[in-house]
Amino acid sequence: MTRTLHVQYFAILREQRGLTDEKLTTAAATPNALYEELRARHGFTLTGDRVRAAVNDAFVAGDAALGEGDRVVFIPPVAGG
Amino acid sequence: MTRTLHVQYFAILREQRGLTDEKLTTAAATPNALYEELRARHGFTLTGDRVRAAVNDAFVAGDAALGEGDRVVFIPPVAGG
Amino acid sequence: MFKIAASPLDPAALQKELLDERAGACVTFEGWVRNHNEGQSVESLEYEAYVPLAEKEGEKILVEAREKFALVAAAGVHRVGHLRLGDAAVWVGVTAEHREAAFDACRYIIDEAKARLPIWKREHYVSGATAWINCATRGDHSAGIPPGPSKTG
Amino acid sequence: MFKIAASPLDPAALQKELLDERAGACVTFEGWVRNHNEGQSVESLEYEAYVPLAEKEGEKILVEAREKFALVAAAGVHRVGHLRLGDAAVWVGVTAEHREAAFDACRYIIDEAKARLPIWKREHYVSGATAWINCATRGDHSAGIPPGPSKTG
Repeated sequence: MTRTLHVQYFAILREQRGLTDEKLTTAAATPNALYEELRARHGFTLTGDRVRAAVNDAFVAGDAALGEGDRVVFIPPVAGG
Repeated sequence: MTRTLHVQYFAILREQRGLTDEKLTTAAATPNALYEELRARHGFTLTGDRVRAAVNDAFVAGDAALGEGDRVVFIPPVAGG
Repeated sequence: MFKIAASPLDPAALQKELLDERAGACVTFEGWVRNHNEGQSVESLEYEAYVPLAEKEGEKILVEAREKFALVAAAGVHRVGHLRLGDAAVWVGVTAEHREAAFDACRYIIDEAKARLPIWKREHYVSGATAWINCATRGDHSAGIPPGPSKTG
Repeated sequence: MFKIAASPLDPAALQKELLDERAGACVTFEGWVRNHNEGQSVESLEYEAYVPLAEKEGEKILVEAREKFALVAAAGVHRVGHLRLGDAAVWVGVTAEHREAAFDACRYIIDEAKARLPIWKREHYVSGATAWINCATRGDHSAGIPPGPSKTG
């Protein structure tokens, strides 16, 4: 089973992906699985344990279920303030 | 032995004395003694233990020695801020 | 520098004087005239200061703060005169490389200033009564004078 | 209200919105861009935010502060974009009847905001190098990227 997702990139991930956002179709069922897929494809330097996930503008666990059409954001270590 | 002092009054003491400052000649040798003298004369409501003393714009102990020409201020409980 | 001011405080101008490229954190405290104290409705108040000693003691508190905490700068101003609701009675501003020192120092300065500066406050109540704060004595109670603590924060 | 702002912060205007006759204390925190971090000379920096989630999480932090401390009001703003030395990166303002709650809440809000808001910072050094703060990984060391903590206070 696959789903189509909208992925948005920020900061170091945006630079390493070379895009601010993209639509993609994936078999990944969770944010963790999706991040490993994208990391392998694009060579992200941050390992999965250093990245949090948000779906539809809310923080979610890395093993949450992804649904058709979800907007997914991976959040590198923050540095506000 | 007597000395001539300049006494300045603030806040509740200024109101109860009815003056902002005065020159006076006294036999009191310390701020404590002077306060008791003035309290008896003018009916100050604050007891001596609630009043601090300053001489020549510096805090002093109540039993410090007063000198000729000193400027003396009695400091009621403060309430800044 | 610690100053006693007879005219309204201008926090923006005061803070601008603290600007420094070495500072990463700026913490300010303002004490505002509240509309109530110890259950009484306050209409306005007066502050009176023994100015030379208040400025000297205020400066001493700033020096102590610079000794105790890793600061870039610290300053304070206290109003005297007649203040209305919402007016700023006191301003303290502190800068430091890091925020922990700035918070600790700002709190130290305002705590010490409230306890040590020769400044007095008379509250004017909506009822028409007035009271010199912290100066109540036995016998005053019949006049309804509250023995309460300071009215700003 | 917690906002992400793309233009310079105006602390005086932000603080004015907090005015309230029930408040006796106002504590503010500002984070300023410092000229150095972890031994490197900083020339400027950029902040980037995931705006909807940053504002939502910031608001959540303000709600937590109002639950934990006896506040009258609390607000915060974080800059995004290109900032120069001395610019304000973040502002937090808190009012309360009493100063203890205002200090504690202001500190809580900035601590939580730094730890939780999805905001990222890239430093530009005098040397010409740049680095995304907190995002260094093994292998970056050859590029001299510091793994250091945040650069404002």
